Amino acid sequence: MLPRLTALAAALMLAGSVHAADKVKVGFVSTLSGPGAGLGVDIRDGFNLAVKQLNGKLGGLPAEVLIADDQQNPDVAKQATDKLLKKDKVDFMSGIVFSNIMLAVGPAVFQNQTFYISANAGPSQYAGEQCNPFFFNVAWQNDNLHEAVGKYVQDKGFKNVVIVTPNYPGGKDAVSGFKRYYKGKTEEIYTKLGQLDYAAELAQIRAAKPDALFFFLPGGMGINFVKQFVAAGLSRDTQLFAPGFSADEDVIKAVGAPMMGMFNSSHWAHDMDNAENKRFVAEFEKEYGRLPSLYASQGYDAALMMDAAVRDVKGNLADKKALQKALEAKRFKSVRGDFKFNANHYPVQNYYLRVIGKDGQGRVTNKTMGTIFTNHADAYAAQCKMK
Amino acid sequence: MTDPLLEVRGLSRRFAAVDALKDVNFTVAAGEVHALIGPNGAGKTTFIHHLSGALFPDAGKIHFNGSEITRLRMHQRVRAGMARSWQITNVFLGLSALDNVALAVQGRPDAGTSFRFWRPVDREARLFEEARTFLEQVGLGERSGRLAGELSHGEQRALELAMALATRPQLLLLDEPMAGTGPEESARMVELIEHLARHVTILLVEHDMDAVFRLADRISVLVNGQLICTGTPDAVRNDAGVRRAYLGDHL
Amino acid sequence: MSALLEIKGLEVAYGPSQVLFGIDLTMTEGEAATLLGRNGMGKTTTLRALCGLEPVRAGSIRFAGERIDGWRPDRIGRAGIALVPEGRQCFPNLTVDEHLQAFFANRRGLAAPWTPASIYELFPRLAERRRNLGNQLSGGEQQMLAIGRALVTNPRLLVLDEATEGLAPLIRDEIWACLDRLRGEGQSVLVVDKYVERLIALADHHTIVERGRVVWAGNSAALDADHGIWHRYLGL
Amino acid sequence: MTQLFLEQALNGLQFGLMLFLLAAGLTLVFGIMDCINLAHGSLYMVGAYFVAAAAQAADSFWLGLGAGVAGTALLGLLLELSLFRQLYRRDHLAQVLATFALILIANESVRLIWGPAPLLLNPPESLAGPVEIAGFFYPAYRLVIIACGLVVAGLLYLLVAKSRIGMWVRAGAANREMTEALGINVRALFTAVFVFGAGLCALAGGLLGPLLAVQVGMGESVLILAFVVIIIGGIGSIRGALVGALIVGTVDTLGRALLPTLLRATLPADAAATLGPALASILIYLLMAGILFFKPQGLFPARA
Amino acid sequence: MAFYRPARWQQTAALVVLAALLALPSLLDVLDQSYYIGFATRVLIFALAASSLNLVLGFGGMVSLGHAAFFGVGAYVAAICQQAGLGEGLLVLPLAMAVAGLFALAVGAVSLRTRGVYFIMITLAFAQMTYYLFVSASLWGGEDGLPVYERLRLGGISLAGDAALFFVVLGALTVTMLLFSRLAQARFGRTIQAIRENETRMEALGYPVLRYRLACFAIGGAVAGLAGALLANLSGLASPNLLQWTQSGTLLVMVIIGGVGYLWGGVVGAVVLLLLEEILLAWFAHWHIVLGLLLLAVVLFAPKGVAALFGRRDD
Repeated sequence: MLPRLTALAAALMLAGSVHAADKVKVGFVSTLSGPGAGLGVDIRDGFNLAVKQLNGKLGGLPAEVLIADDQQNPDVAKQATDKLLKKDKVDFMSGIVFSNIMLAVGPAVFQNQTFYISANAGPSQYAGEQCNPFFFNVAWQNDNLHEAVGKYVQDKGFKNVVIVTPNYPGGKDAVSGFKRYYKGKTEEIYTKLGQLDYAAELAQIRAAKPDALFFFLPGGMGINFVKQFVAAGLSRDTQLFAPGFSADEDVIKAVGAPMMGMFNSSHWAHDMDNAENKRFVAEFEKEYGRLPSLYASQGYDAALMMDAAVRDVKGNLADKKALQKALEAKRFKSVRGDFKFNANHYPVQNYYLRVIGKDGQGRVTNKTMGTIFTNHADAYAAQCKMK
Repeated sequence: MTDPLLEVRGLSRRFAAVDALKDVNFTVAAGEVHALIGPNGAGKTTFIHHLSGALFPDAGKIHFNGSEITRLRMHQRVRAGMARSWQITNVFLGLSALDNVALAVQGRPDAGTSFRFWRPVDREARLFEEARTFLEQVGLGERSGRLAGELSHGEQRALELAMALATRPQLLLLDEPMAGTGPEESARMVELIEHLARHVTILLVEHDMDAVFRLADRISVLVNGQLICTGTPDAVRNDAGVRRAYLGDHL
Repeated sequence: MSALLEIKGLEVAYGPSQVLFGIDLTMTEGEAATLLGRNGMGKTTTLRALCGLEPVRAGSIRFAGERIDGWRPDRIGRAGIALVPEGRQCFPNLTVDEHLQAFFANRRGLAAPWTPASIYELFPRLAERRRNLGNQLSGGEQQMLAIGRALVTNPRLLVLDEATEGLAPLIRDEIWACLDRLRGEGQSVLVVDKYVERLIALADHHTIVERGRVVWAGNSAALDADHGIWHRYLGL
Repeated sequence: MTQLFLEQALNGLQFGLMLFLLAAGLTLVFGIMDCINLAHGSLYMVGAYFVAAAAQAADSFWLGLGAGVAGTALLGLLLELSLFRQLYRRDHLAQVLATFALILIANESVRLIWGPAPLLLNPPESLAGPVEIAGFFYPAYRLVIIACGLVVAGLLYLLVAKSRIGMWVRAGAANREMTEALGINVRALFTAVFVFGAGLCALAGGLLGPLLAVQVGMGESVLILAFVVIIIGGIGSIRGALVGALIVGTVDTLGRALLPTLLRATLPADAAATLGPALASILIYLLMAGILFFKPQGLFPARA
Repeated sequence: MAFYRPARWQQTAALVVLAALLALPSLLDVLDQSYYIGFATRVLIFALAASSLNLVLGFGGMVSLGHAAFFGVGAYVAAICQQAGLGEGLLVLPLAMAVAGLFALAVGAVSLRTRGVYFIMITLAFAQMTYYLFVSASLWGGEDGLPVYERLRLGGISLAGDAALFFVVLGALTVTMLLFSRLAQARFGRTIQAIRENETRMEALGYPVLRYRLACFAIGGAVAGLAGALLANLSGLASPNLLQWTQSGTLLVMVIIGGVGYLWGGVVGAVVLLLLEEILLAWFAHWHIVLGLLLLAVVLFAPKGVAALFGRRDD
């Protein structure tokens, strides 16, 4: 059975190397329902916006984007992915928000020799020992934003920090990322993933009397946490810090004024001053009636990245080597300004400090305050031995 | 006199605020037919439940065949040689009469373990042969293939008896075997019990006084959870306390 | 004068097995009647069918001029039939007082209806235990409560199933005395019990059932006269 | 430490009271009609959605709450009349299947109508902040929830313990047949209880909406908790539901807050950090298994 | 309800279906639809899991709402073994069964002391506890679950190919169904069926009821563990989601749809439910509404399940 399949695959490759494909199929599996839906929806909308701006084409070929909802459930994601790979035979995959789902889906994608352009999930495994030629991350490595916050909190001389994160691997990564640059005293509070009521944790925080609080609570968790944090009166004595995605436009829209004064780190902001970004923000607002979040910017970049690579190989999608080279070359203009790919296919880029306040029109939104890291790479790249 | 087969000492049980059984002392001698009578609600069924292990007493002890069984569970008592029938017919209505009795045979320790997973029971001829003999004993030999649910009420009662017998008991607890049977069926049941009494000791709870006085060697009378009298049928018939409390204001 | 209760050809079955094969029974207002027979002969089933607790397979039940078979039990209860069931069936989670308060109703607008207070006069022992839960009473007290609970609905017909069963002689006497008094006040009662002598004194009319059929019916004098009937059908 | 304890006690009370609102209807439906209603959590979800939608439309939280509760009660009425009446007579398995089906339908319908993303429901502006009590700040809105919960629990207590309807309900729970024979229309009473339970679900959903999130699937996790509550309390007992809810609320909250601290003091930090949340989340199930082991009918069995 | 006795036509039909399934992978390959090999494998695995619940629920009369715990534990045993480098199926699969079976034995020993609704709820409670334990066990991936990077080998032959795994699963299901069919006719099966009908009566015939129930519960747990181990290999992941109570609910739904206590009930239910999902989902994103309505229809109009339409249990 196995040799036959390989033979089939080889035959297909051979055929592909002669003829350019007549269209590009993208499998887009993302979290589109449940508490984490806002994230997936933004990535999708950003991605679709780019495809629309490219007249429904990627690299000049008609693009077909097949969208599936993973319900934030690895098993569901796995099934959807299998179907996209084996039944629909997609050329690229993208869309996954959560690292645990990425890790569940990754092996099947790589085994199938399909390129995965991650618009968000950046697990340390794929940055380090398990780095893979078929995996690219156009956003970040998971730890990066936490590292940036840690650096800033350290530099500002805070002494007593409470960290709140869900009790799951992503949360543990956040803690280690933060502590890689912050060396003061910490108390860590772990919550259930998907927890929505933080009364017990807030009481603990009150008892600990920290001068700063760093939290990493993805999706709806963060929204609830900030609301309840402020409602409990804790914001009077404690400065809030978060990675950018816990303080982005989607969260601000849900929470509103209570978020004012919160510091966060990001590699992108909607007020960044470059032509691509201005166009992107304007078009996104026009299309969807809301400010884009950084997830949207990442989805947008992912589509641009595919577009550039397909154009580079002149539509010959079967030549995997050439396609990999084209992707690594990063021949597109990102909305966050210039960055490049490290050997592990993760970006090397700047990270900025943002604070939430009112803009000129009186809207509560992020304002970029300065740069924390310049050309920052992740901590795992050294362990990557890319084949 | 030899040791009694069943001996109950100081058995008491309370439900909420009601004393269901109060300090009951009671014996059944090997070989006798012992009837337990008393008005509805006097505690007879509760008493039987305590003997069979469906309920456990607050105080008191039960000895059977020389060893204490007060805390043994129901199946352990059956294996020790005590079988019972129910006031309300309690057979497997969806199974044939033969399957019902075969189940009883299969449950006996000497029939081997039931932790057998491969060989279909239908091929274990020995079980069914033996089951058939018990059905014949109660006069259901002709009806073995019928579903128990299709049998008449009296036949179901007989089937239940056959199941109890198939456990090869030393003591048979019969809880109102005549309940709901018509006159002809009652007569047949009395004959059947007379026939069984030659092989096995019987404790009979019954309302049908004709049957009780005909079958019993000794009678005990339970009223309001207390045993007020034990004796031969004549002694009980003439006991003033029994007359007043049970046999009624009209005798 | 039309009958208060008229049961004609009543048949009831539990699944495939039929229990009643045509029961007939008629009562007039203010009358006391009994239903006699050995255990398992269908007395309780007849009463349950009367109260709507068993589906009627054939025959009819008329009460106060209306055909009530097929009615739901609560409608029959509100029409004026109150059951004192076999085994008392007091509510374990209601106090004595609640048993009486909850079901008190004077649907016929009687001038002197039964009220919780008048029940306490009837059974002073209940008054002492008004705060106790239904399962914290002795058998006799439960029986009194079951009667009281039925009486406060101020029924046109009171139905008692084995109300003296399993009681100590003294308590039993108290129940009989109570029934005598109700009878004296013109309350219609339908009684199932074993104590034929007391029933002859209490009631006007008697019906004996045997295996789901009426085998004898007549007045107290006729029943008193023929002890052969007692022996044949009641096992006495 | 005492302040932490006090605050956690308040939190536990708040959580417990909301659980009580959910468990009250469930335990009655379960106890009286002997009907396992897995879709009870869906009524909570639908209630929250109704409240959120109505609050948005009316631009007033309190109006929305009223409308949402009424709407859910109406939905409960329709469900009872059309489906549940058929289910009461069926075995538990059929009830599990049918109400599981209702969960699927409810979740998917909500997704169809309101989309997959959570709905926003904000508390009234005036209650968004903290108030100072006994020397520390506590969210005003949580105090309101506690107050609402106490009022409803009190009213419910009066209704069940003191009113005639309550007596009928209790009597119906203990012995349906006898209650009917005494002239009470238990069927209509059941309908009323079901509708009332649905209303309480919506009330809990609406009150918790601003605190948590109005989202698909919110009913399932809370359903399990409500079941734990009524099993601990004894099925069919309102008093049991209240005690069970407060126990679960307090144990869960205190467990989450104190267990990690406790474990940190006794175990290495790493082990404590993992074990703490694990133990805290299974604490109430351990509690339930323990209670069932010693009192197989729960703390306040409704049937003797 | 009567004892299970196999109907000849059902055996014939099973053989025909088996033969068809043996040819399925090659057929799908030819049609260039090899994705459906994985799908078919998934269906068969759930058929196995649902059948194991059917043994407990349908034959043993124990309404367990915690069966997913054993399913999930089996998956984790496989994933843990395979991550530790133990990839021989002849060792891993029996080990998964043993661990899941022993776990079921322990859960059953406590739960079977309760009755009715309380049993339903206490099995649910144990499943929830297991779920939260695995969610918190960072050693085993916590919330993320434990990936299976390399599939099992069976007697040295790798199951990396979808068809190979399919055949193994088919074999496991075939053997299990044969065993269940025999078991149901043998003394043990009769004993548990009679206990389902009337527990007290069996106790009064001298049967130690608890012991038989416990054994039945443990066998069901072990087979669920086998299904879990196979699923972990198919999907490449043992995740805590497998242990969630909704998973138990899904298995229950499969059994009820298929027919409680009919030998093929679990299989039929799994096939019907998963096929419905596959078909309806393609047509209508909100297919759960349709599914819910179908389930309601089953409850109201076909209370004995789909398998009941094809023959009585006592044929």
